[in-house]
Formats: sequence, structure tokens, C-alpha cells
Amino acid sequence: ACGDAPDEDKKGSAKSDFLPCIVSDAGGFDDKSFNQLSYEGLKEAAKELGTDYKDVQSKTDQDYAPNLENLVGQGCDLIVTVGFALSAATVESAKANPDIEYVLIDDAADNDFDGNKDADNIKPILYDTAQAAFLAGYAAADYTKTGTVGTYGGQPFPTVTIFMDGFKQGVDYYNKEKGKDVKLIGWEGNDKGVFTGGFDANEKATNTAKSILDKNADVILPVGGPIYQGALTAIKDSGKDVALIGVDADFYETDPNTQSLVLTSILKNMKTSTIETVVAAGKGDFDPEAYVGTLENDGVGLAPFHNFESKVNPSLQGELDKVKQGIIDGSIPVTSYLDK
Amino acid sequence: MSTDMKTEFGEAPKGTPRRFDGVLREIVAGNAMVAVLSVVLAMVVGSLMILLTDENVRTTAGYIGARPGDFFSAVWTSISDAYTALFRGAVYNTNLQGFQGRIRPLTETLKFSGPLILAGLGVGLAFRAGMFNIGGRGQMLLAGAAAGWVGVNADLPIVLHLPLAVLAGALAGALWAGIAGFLKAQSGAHEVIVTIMLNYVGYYLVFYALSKQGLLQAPGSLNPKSEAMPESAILPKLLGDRFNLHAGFLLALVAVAVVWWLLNKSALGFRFRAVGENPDAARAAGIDVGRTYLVVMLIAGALVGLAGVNQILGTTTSGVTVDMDAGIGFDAITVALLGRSRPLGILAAGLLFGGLKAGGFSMAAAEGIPVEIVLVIQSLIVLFIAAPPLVRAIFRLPKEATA
Amino acid sequence: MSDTKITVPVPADAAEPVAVPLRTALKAPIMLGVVTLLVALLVALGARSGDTTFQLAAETDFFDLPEITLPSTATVATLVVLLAVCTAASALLVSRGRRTPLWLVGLFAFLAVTAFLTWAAAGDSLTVVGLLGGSITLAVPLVFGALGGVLGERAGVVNIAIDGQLLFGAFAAAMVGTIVGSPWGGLVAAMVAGGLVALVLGFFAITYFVDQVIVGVVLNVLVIGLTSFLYGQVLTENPDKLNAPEHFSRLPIPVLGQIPVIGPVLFRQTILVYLMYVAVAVVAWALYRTKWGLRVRAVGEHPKAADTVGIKVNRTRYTTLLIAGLIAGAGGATYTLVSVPQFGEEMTDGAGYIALAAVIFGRWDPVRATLAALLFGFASNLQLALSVIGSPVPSQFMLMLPYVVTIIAVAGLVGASRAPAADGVPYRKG
Amino acid sequence: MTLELRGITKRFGPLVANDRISLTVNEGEILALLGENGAGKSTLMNVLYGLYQADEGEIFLDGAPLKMSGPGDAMAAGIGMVHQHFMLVPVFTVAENVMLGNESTGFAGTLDLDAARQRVREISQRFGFDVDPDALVETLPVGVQQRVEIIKALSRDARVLVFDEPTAVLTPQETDELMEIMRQLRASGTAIVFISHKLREVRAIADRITVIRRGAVVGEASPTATNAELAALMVGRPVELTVHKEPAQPGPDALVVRDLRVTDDAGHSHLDGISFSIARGEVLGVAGVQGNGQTELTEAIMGLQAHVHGSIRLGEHELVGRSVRKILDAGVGFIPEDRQVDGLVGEFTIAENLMLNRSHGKPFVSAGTVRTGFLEDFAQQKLTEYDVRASGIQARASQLSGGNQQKVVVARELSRDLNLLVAAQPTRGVDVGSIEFIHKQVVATRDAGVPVLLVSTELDEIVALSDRIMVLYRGQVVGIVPADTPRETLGLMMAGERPEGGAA
Ligand SMILES: Nc1ncnc2c1ncn2[C@@H]1O[C@H](COP(=O)(O)OP(=O)(O)OP(=O)(O)O)[C@@H](O)[C@H]1O
Ligand SMILES: Nc1ncnc2c1ncn2[C@@H]1O[C@H](COP(=O)(O)OP(=O)(O)OP(=O)(O)O)[C@@H](O)[C@H]1O
Ligand SMILES: [Mg+2]
Ligand SMILES: [Mg+2]
Repeated sequence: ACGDAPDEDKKGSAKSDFLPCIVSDAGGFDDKSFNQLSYEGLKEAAKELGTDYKDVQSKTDQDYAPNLENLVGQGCDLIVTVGFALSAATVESAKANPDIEYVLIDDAADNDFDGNKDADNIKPILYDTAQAAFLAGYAAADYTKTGTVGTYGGQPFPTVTIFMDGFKQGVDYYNKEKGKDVKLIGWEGNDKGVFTGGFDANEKATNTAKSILDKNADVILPVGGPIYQGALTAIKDSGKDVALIGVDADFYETDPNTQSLVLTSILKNMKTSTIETVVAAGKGDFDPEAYVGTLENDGVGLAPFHNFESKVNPSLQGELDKVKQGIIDGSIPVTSYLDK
Repeated sequence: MSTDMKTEFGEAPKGTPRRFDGVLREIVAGNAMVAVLSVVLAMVVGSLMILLTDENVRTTAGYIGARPGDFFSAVWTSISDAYTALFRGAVYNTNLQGFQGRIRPLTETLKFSGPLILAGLGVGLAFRAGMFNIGGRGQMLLAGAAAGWVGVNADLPIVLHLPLAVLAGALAGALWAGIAGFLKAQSGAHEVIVTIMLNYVGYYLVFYALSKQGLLQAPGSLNPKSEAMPESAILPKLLGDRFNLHAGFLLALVAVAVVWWLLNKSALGFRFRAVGENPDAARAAGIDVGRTYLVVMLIAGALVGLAGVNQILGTTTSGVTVDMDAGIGFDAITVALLGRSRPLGILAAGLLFGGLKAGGFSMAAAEGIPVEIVLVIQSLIVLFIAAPPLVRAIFRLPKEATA
Repeated sequence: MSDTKITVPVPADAAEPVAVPLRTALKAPIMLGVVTLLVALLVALGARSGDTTFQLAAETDFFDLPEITLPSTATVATLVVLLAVCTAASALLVSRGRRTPLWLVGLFAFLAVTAFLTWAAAGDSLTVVGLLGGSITLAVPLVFGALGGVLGERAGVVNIAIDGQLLFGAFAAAMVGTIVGSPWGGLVAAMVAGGLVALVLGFFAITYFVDQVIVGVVLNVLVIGLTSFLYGQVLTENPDKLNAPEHFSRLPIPVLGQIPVIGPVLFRQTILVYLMYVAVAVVAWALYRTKWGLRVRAVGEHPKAADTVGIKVNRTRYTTLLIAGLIAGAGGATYTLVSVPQFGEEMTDGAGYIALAAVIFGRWDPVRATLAALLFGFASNLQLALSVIGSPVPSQFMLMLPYVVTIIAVAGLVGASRAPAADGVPYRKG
Repeated sequence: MTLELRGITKRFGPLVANDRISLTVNEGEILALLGENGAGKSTLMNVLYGLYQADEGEIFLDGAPLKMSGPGDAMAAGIGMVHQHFMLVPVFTVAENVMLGNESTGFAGTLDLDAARQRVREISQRFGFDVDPDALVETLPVGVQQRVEIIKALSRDARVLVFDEPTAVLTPQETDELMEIMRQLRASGTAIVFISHKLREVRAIADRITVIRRGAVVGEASPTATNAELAALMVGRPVELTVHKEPAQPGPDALVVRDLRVTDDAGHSHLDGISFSIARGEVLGVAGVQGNGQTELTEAIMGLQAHVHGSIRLGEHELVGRSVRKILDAGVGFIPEDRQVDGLVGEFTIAENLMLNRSHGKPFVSAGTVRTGFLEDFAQQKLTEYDVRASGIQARASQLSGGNQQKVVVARELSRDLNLLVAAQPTRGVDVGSIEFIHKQVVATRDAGVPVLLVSTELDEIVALSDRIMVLYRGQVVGIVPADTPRETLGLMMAGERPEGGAA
């Protein structure tokens, strides 16, 4: 079918000449995780600013430097880089191009470990996800009927294990407070835990989830992009009543397939942070100060129960609010790799 | 892939190694025309994919009946922009100021081709002795980890430190590949299986080392990554700090020369080729076939190892990661095959692939064209070059007289 | 002509016999010894107390099977002794010039695995059914891929493109399965996709005599490039309409599924697993028992001989390759129609290369290749099961397990294997 | 029934393998084709059998033109062929090989192996063969494999049968049996084309003889012609058919083999305690049907066998347990029985093949580098000396004809100082001209004082060259006899019968 020709080229519309850009890590922009959320944030910010944007995906670690270099060559004014893996390349590029603003997601940009970021024009954006995961752990422990909850990750990266760490602390805290003995499968701390070995949704992910369900867990927290798809399959296959906990974004909204399964999600508001940072930079207010998302500043949080509202203990939400308060005021300590 | 077909069966084909050759020799015989046309053909297919990604083309296609001119000009712009970006990224960038800036892409191409040539030599050399080395990934990882470990932990002046780190890498690569050679020699274990498995084992081994304080993980860090390399262990830049091209490329050129000598002039290479072409005759002529498998894998592993060294001490000096092989271990197979397992062929194939890689980054950044297109173009080039009669038929060239 | 009398050989005088070691036969006892030592070392260095429980029954079982609880340390110690006995038996046999029988190796493997499990799962319990059942699911794409590989190579075409066939199959299954709205449509599409890759392989390798290794390796790259491209450009544009296939769900077989242990392991699987059983049986039967199979094997062993009896060599190779592609493609469907309900870039993660290893490991025999794939699946699943229990070994070493097991098996037990004689050699007529 | 080839021309690139050849074969007649290596005999037969398409010319069966697009058509027309290089699948059983392409099937394409077995038995019975239908072809001695080829051809009721050098691998007895079969077939009306380099056989059985040289028919000969006449016609010059040699001047024993035992990986015994010695300047011929341990004997001496017990002493050196390289360095020259498998690297040039077993040092290698100049001079010299017909020293070995390949191997082995020469089947498949040359070289080597171990299935060759003859049967020495022992006695010994007067 042939449509009508447009009267005028739409590209001619007025634009700011600010050019924000983004580089993914090896996971790509469809990782259902931080690359995707940051990318969506950048797109939205560009729309809000009325500017063009450029994006490139990396396939391997060796792509970061050339990708950054080529973006610099394209005249980007701000470059968002996603993930700790890009840290070194970002620092290098930032040092070489002091006029360009950089936003590094999920890493402190401190490769010499002196406690300070290594280039002034980088804004590191970090999330103390353990705090939110702590709440999820508490909720899971309260929800479980079998007395067993489980988790598994893609690979033992700190940005992954921080979820598992917080989750474990939440379960432990619940056990201590309530004198219960809810068991956590899949994470013992110190890198000992269950990992699929990669961030692909594949049979390994499914089987990993299945093994955990075999141990009688009825709440499961998969951490690492699309590997939660494996849990979906495993849950459906098992025919059991198992609840899923999402990560990064509220699964209830981002993946409607999960609506009947998702107990809650551990939120990392990367989209919002990206939008805010990029829009501010576009308006000339780039603030290179590091940002750490916490429960207090709503950088991290716990999603609503949605369909599970009726299935959880009526008192749970109240307890969670109290725990959250405790974490914010420091009376309930939550540790993570960010405290070093 | 066996070689123990015995006598009496007349013309029953013997062994594999020759399979890597017959057709390949034809490639040499085929003229440069076929090579050029293969590239053209692959680019044409690439163009179709480029068009698919271009929104302008898609929208104008929507009203092609109403204003076909729009469509065709969009098509033209799309393709020419893409390949211009490829050229600008790989050879010469007219957009930049000054000759130095403009020629920079060429130096990037050379930088990218360095490890491809080194690893390609490793795969190709093993091929010549009848060993199919799919273990480039593992060998690069182990080599990079070893070089990185020496880089981070030794405190020496550059004249000692750098060679020591390079050597450590080559040695680690050699040992890792040597396992496959050793097992083949000792128990006949098929090198294809062993090298594939060693890729994974090597990956997790390096991963473990990178996750362990005191082994390779940067002190105080929790990420699976080592410290950055110190100045004294970094391959020097060849054209000053403005260019990324480093001495790894020289290493590759030297390796080409050495492997050329090895294969064509040395007694050892003579034995490699003899074993690769006919292990039975080699054995009857007093050549220790098992030992040859081991030796060739050691050298091949060292070469692939140098590709890993090139990455850690040259291209990405910010530290060892589990992803540092960047698929080069597998690309090397294609490079070696395209280069017909001959050193100069591998040099040429490595340069071509290096250029496509450099250009691919530029296409992605400038035109938003997915880098997968480069993969597709690469593989099509190899396929077409390997099938001259097909290319001739497509372009209706006269048939070459069969030898 | 000095001697007219017939000389009869004199019996040997004291020439001392110099024996060259029976290397091939010695491999088995050496390997068994190494494994025994490793297991013993585990116990010595990492003694773990507590009981180990093996759960035999699945929860939904018809019969109630008891759990077996064993004192960990004592059991492992006993098993190590048994392992040592097996090793000694093997060494004894070899010293008498015999070979180590397969059943002994099998028994040894069973004991070694049990010992390892008992040790690793001390203080915890292990679901045997889950362990075995999961092994099968993990092996499904490998088995299909290996069958495809075996068929191709039996006809004389080295099929390195298995990975490409799996990946393209997975892609087609996801996309078509979603569009058609039925997993069956997806399965058919996956097979067609695998067949397509095979035909391209045939086109270059058979018609144009291009080196089969080159074509195979390159096709894998090409398929990665194409599927990743289409994924990024097409599937992600509208994932709900293009990349959300409906699933094959589990389909327990009524009576068989109720057999203790075997039932839940073998007969409470998805339709693809049952298809796999059928495929293995049919391929094995067709290859060894039918006219077609005889011709395929002839073409792979000695194409010229086949030609002289009027068999169309290249046509046979094409059809066999096509069938191989269809089978491998079906294996690809597992990724998107069983494992997870969507396609992801490079989601086969090199499984095709593992399938290739299974082909060689299985000595180009469909049943043996299947067993090799199952061994790999078992080792992978063992790794998972143990890390879920919370094994004392760091996760990276657990993840290495299947690959290390394969190397040990290939080096220790299989050794040199002989491919079809004409494997990889293009056939040109005079 | 009459088969007629008219003006057949077949080219391989620039090479004209068959140049307007015309032939006729009639029912109940044996036509022999003679010609030196590479004359084009097999090519012509492959055209006849549909394996090759002729560039020009036609084939007529009973006056009607035959359209041939493949062997299928030939078989359908009743043409069968026993190929020079066996067309058997080594890993198949006899029955499977015989049924291949002509399978009887049951339900759903299932093979009917029983029918095939039955057919094998039937034909075996008719011609008095002893062939187990279920034996794997690769485990069979070549003589039996030859029979399988024949059964295969007969099982399709061929009216025209082509035998392309069927006797190259047979013992005298087997050859006689084959001749008998051919006579039987002729009597039953089959037309036969018979190719052989052995003039004696040709004269014994042929009704007519056609001689081909360089692709073209050069003449007809009658079976009554003398060997010398036939040879001259074939080669185009007079050929010396008998080996002239002086009586041996044996020196002290140089090679002493004591109680040699060889087993294979599976533990089967191939040599069962054999002992013998060879003196300097003496040729010991090893006769025996192939598969009775000859291969294992030569390979054991060369260090190529894995499981060897006993003693092989060459002068001061014990050879058992040494590496091949050390054995070669001890001055042992080796002409392997299959030049293409063990003797040459096909993809290597002639020059490279000439240095194949001396790649570790002088004179071809110094400081790890091949001395190219030296090698080329050397190769050039050997090319002339041994009259190797090739485009040059850079020609690949695989491009040479069999006779010339054999000359390259012989040149390599004889161009260094030897203390022992092991020659296995040195003239297999080689034409009379080249045989003459190789035989002279072997005698010259002996006369230079080198002990020679000669293994051949060709009794003529053994008798002509040897000073003493050792007969092997089932891995044991039946006896060691003088060279003038009657052929009948040798034949019986090869069948395992101990000669009279010899103690066990
Ligand atoms: N026969 C052989 N088969 C395979 N590899 C060999 C053989 N001979 C030597 N090599 C390899 O080539 C290398 C250098 O060759 P060279 O001839 O110097 O060996 P070599 O062992 O020093 O010789 P020699 O034993 O005569 O002293 C050796 O170190 C060895 O790795
Ligand atoms: N497929 C082929 N391609 C190229 N040349 C060939 C081919 N087959 C045979 N030739 C050449 O054609 C010529 C005739 O070969 P042919 O095999 O017919 O000889 P022949 O008379 O049977 O010799 P022999 O007595 O050694 O068996 C030889 O020069 C040979 O090298
Ligand atoms: Mg810092
Ligand atoms: Mg011939």
C-alpha cells in the first residue's frame, strides 16, 4: 500500500544542539536491566530536550574504548556509560576529553581505589540496592509457606550479588525478629551462591530455577537481566504456587507475562536518574557530584504487591514501612559492597 | 578427521589435512578479481541490511508510489553514508583536520588487525600440522591473565618488565594449547573436543582468579577485574600518544616473518607440514608425530597467547577481564581459513578484518548501523572467496581453465 | 647360492624381550587411578560431617519411595575403597594383556559420582529424580545437534555449522511460533531454518567444493550476525507480537510416567524430549538397518565405491545433510519453545560446538553421541544441583565441571577415534 | 552379444588419456589390454563403465548405441567391473558391500541382509570361493577382497566383465584360481576385458591382445607372441625381462632376527617367534600370501609396530625398542609397501619428498634451516639419475604416475649410506620398464655389500632377485630355501605346507 508523501521533512523541526549519547556494556540495550533502563531514560530525556541522540552497543569488553572514541568523534556533549565494565574506558575518555560530560551508571569511576572518582567530568550514579533487597528479603520470608526462599544470579558481579546480599540480610533479620527459621537457598555470601554462568535466558537459567524449586522454595529472586525468564518457565512447569521477585524495574509493569507471579520487585530507579541527569545537563546544569540511590532518596525501593496485595499478611506492609524507616535512620544496618 | 585409513583400499581418501588444502590452493590460483568481486558481493548483501535499518528508507518506501524519487535518493544516501562511514573509520577520515587526524583510522585498523593476525597465525600454523585449534579463546584468556599478573605484580624497569610480561603470556598460551597437543599425542584425544572444552575451563579459571583477592583481582575491588597495567609493562605506542597504535602490531609483523620462516624454511616447519599432509608417511620417515602435535600446539598457543598479550598490555591496559578475548579467538579461525593458513595470507586477511572492525565502530556511531552487519559481510566475503566458480557465475565471468 | 639344504629357523636364544608399553590398554587403569586419588583427596582434605540424603521420589509420585540417608564420611570412605578395588581389577586385567571391560568403567563411574555426591551434599539432601531429569532437559539441544552432526558426517560432510542450525532454529521457532500462535508452528519453522542452514552448507561444500570446515565455521558466524541483526531490528521492535512464543508444556505420559524414578526422569518431560527419543531411535535404525542408511554410510566412507554401484553421491549427501539440518533445527526449538519463551542474541552460547564434541566423543554413532550429550547434560546439571545445595567449591570451579569431565572422558576412555573415511572430502567425478 | 567402443577420446585438461580408441569384445571371448603405467587403460574402462564421460566417441552394445550417464546405466546394460583400486567400503561386511546399490529390502526400506548373505554364498559356491558374508572387508586379506569384488560384479549378472589388474595382489595359486573362474565365465558366454602387467598371465588366458601406449592403440598381438615382443610393443623399446646378477658374495651375517613376536593393539599375534639372518651382500626374499606377517615384519624392523618382542640386531645395534628415527639413522633404508600412504607426502614436491626422512640434520638441514640450494641440486641430480618423468623437481608427488612415484621413493632410500635395505613390494603396480630399472637398483645395492630384505607377493620377482627365500605363513616361518627351489614347492610352502626333509 502506498501512502501519501509527507509535505515537509519532519527532521527540520527546531532542536537544541545538545547531543547526548550512550554506550551499553556487553549486555546490550535489550538486557531487561540497567542498559535498557538507562537507554530508555536517555531517549526520554532527549525527547524532553528536543534533541537528537546517539547510541552504540558494545559486544565485548574490547569495544568500549573504540565506541567511546567514535562517539567523541561524532560530537557528543554528554555520554552515558552503563556498568562497571565501562569504568576504565570512561575514565580514560573523560580525561582525554575534559569538555564532554560523562555519566557512569553503577560504578564509582574510582579505578585507583583512592576513594575519589578519577576524573572530574564524570558523574557516577550508584545504587545501594542492598537496602531495597533487604525489604524484599523480609517480605519474602514473611510470605513463604514452605519456609524456604531462593535466589540465583547470572554471574557473581557486585552489582548482582548486592541484591542477593541485601535479600539474605532481610531474611536473616526477619528470622531474628520473629524467631523463625526461613531458609535461603542460593546465596551464602562471599561469592558462594548459585549462578547460571551468564546473562542469557536459556535452559541453564531454567534448570537453575528448577533446582531451587526442587529444594522446596516458594519465593524466588533471579538477579541478572533476562535470566528471570528461566524462573518463569520453571515455575509454570513445576505446577507449584511460587512467587517471583523482580529486579531493577517493576516487572508487573515491564513484563505483563509475570503479573500473576510477581510478589514484588526491587527497584533501581535508573531510568529516572538518567532522565534527571541528562535533562539537567542539557539545560546546562550538569552536576558531576556522585549520586547514590538509597531508600531515603527513593533511588531504590520496593514495588507494590499488586496482585499479591491480598495474599500477603495484612500487617506486612506496615512492618516493611517500619523496617524501611529503620534502614533510613541507620538503626537497622544493611551492609553492601558500597560501604567497602 | 582421522588419519588411520590403511593401505589396500585403493583410492579411499586418506586423512583430512589435505582437505584444508585442495580447495584452498584453488583460491590462490583464482585471480585477485574474484577476491575483489567477493568483497563487492558481500557489500551488496550488507547494503540490503543497511537499508532495512534505515528509517528514512522505510518511510519513503511507504509512499514509493507517490514519490519514488524520495525512496531512491534515501536508498542512495543510506548506503553511501554507511560505506563512507566504514571507509572513514577504517582508512582515511576526510572529516577531520590535518593529515595526522585523517590518517588516524588507518592506524586503528592496524591496531585491530594485530591480535587477529597473531591469533590467526596460531590457528593457521596448527592447521598446517593437521590440528584444528578452536581453543583460541581459552589460550588468549590464560595468556592475558598471565601477562597481566606479571604486569601488575613484578616491579621492574621497562626493559625487563615488558619482555617478561609478554613472555609470560606467550608461555601461558603455549601451555594451555599444549594440553590439547599433549593429550592428542598421548591418548589420541581429539583436539577439537579438548580445545573447545579448554575454552570454557580457561574462562572460569581466569574468572576465578579475577574474583579472588591476592590472585588477580584488583586490591580492594569486588569486580572481576585486575588492576590497570603499570607504565613499565605497557607496549609502547608507535606513533606517539595521539594514536592508539602500539607495538603489538610490530609483534604481529615479526610473528608473520617468523612463522613464514618456520613453515617455509625451517626443518621443524618441514616436519609440521609433513605430519599435516600425511602423518603415516611422516611416521615412516622417522618424524615423531606425537611430539610434532605437541610442539606445534605449543608454538600455536604461544602465538595466540601473544594476541592475548596484545590486548592486555597494548589495546586495553586498564586491566584483565574475562571478556578480553573479544571473540578474537574465534575470528582467528576465519582469518586463518581466509588466509589459507599461510602467513602472508593471514596478514592480508587480518588487515581486512581489522579494517572492517574499525569501520564497524564508525558505522555504528555515525549512522547507527548495527555492528552485526560487519559480521555478515565478513562471513560472506570468506564464503564467496572460497567459491570462485560461484562468483564467476554471478558476474558471468568466463570460466577459468581447470588445472 | 651357497646353501642347498633347507634351513629351518632355530628357536630363539636368550634375546631379551623389550616390550613397548601397551599404551592404549594402560590408559583406563591410569585414569581410574587418577579419579580414585582425586576422590580420596577430597575426603582427606575436605572432610565433611553429617548425613547425606538421596531423595528418590518426586513429590507427585504414585509410589512412595524411601529416602536413603547415608553417613557421609563413612560412605565416602567405603566408596573410595571400592573405587580402589575397581582400579586394581582394571590394572590386573591389563597386566594380563586384557582390556578393561566397559561394565567396569561404568560401575566405576557410578561409584565415583555417588562418592562425589555424598561428599558434596553432606548435611543436606539431593533429589535424584530432579538431578537426572534435569540432565535430560539440558541435553536435549545437544542430542538433536549431535544427531544432525552424526548424520552429516556419516555422509561425508563435516557439519561444524551445528551451532548455526541450533541458533537459527531457535530464532525461527520464536518468531514463527509467536506469529502463528502455536508452538507446533514454531517447531516446524525451526526445522526448516536448520534445514536452510544445511542447504547453504551443502551448496558451498558439495556443489562448489568449498572446504567444509570453512563453510561450517563461517556459517556459524553468519547466523550469529543475521539473527542478532534481525533480533535488534525486528524482534525488539515489537516483542509481544514477534518474540513471545507459546510454550510446549510438560506432558506426562500416563502409565510410564508413574514408574518409580524412571517415570519422572524420562516420561514427565515435554514433547520435544519424546521427539528426541524417537529421533535417536529412528536415526540409529535408519542408519544401520535401512537401504538409505547403507547408502549414506557408503557415501561417507568411500564415495567412489558408492558411485561405481550407481549411487548418486552428491544427491545422497544433499538429502542427508538436509535431514540432519531439520533435526538440528528441532534442537534449536528447545531454546525458545521449552527453556525460555523468547529469543535472545547468541542464546545457544556455543552449544553447537559441544554437540560437535559429542559427535566425535560418540564416535560418529547416533546412540553413543546421544550418551555423550547426556553425560554432558548430567555434568552440567550436577553442577547446578551442587551449587544449590551450597557446595564447598567456588562457583567458577563448579561451572567448569562439565567441561573437565568431558576432557577426562575423552582423554581417558575414548582416545583415538576414527571418522568416516571420506568425512570432509568433497566428491568430484572424473 | 558384442560390445564395441568407437573412437573414444577422453581428456583430463591438456592431457589426452584416451586418443580415439576403438575396441571390440565378443561373447565368450577374453580380450587382454596391455600398456605401460599411465597408458590409459583404466581410463578407457572407466569410460566403458560410465564413471567417466567420454569427450568423443560412442559405445555400442550389439550394434545399438549406449547412452551412459553413470555406472547405473552400465550395470543396467549388463556391464560389470572389477576395479584396479578396489571399490569396497572397508568398514562394511562382505554382504553389505555386495548388496550396496542393489539392495533387497523388507518393510519400510529395512535391509534384507539375509538375502544378501544367501547371494554371497550362492556365488561363492558356484566358483568355489571361501568367503564369509559377515566378515568385515577391512579385516580380509587382499586376495579375499579381490574375490569380494568379483562376487560383487557377478551378483549383478554381468554379460560383459572388466577385470582391471585383478592379479596385482594375488598369489600364484590365487591367480590360477582366478584364471579358472575367467575360463568358466567365458565358457558361459560372458565377454571379458582383462588388464594386467604380467605378460605370462596375459598370454595364458587371452584370446586376443590389444596394446595401448600413450592413450592410443598401437597394435594387436596374438597370445602366442613372446614376452619380449609384447614388452617391446608396450614400452616402445626393447626391455630386459630377466635380471642379470652375479652370484652373491655373502659376507658375515649383518641382520640377525631372533624370536620376533608382534601383536596388534587388540592382542592378536601377527608374527609368532620368527628367526632368520641376512648376510652382507645377500638378498633374502620373503614370499607368502599377503597378510601372513610380511607387513608386520618390515614394520617391526623399522620401529613402526607398537608391540614387538624379541631381538633384531643390525651389526652392533639392537633395533627393537628404538625410535624410527634412530633406526633410519642406523642406516636402514625402507621402501614401504604402499608408497602413497607411507612413502610419500603427496602434497610435497619431489625435492621435499627426497629429504623426507632426513629433516633433522646434515646434509639437508643446518642450524634448523633447510638448505634449499643444496636440496635443489640434489633433487635435480636424482631426477636425472633415476629417470623420474616429471615436469621438474617442484612437481608434486601426487601428480606423478605410480611408477615414477616409486622411483622417487627408491631414489631417496638408495641415496644414502645403507647398512640394510628393507624393500616391500618395490614394484607393485609398476610397468615393465620401471620394474627393470628398480630391479637393477636392488641388485646393485646387494652388490655394494648391503643386506637386503625383499618382501613381495610377486613370486617371479622373489625368484629373480633373491639369494635365499623365506616363506611366511600365519606369522611363522615355513622354511628358508635356496632361490632355485621349484615354484611348485614354494607355492605349497606359501599355503603352509612344510617342505619335505625340513624339521618343524
Ligand atoms: N623427529 C622429530 N619429530 C618431531 N619433532 C622433532 C623431531 N626431531 C626434532 N624435533 C623437534 O625439533 C626441534 C629442533 O630440531 P632438532 O633437529 O634440533 O632436534 P633435536 O632433538 O635437537 O635433534 P637431535 O636429537 O638430533 O639432537 C627439537 O627440539 C624438537 O622439538
Ligand atoms: N581423474 C584424473 N584426472 C587427471 N588425470 C587422470 C585422471 N585419471 C587418470 N589420469 C591420467 O590419465 C592417464 C591414464 O591413466 P590410467 O589410470 O588410465 O592409466 P593405466 O593405463 O590404467 O595405468 P596403470 O597401469 O598404472 O593402471 C595418466 O597419465 C593419469 O595420470
Ligand atoms: Mg580514584
Ligand atoms: Mg590402471
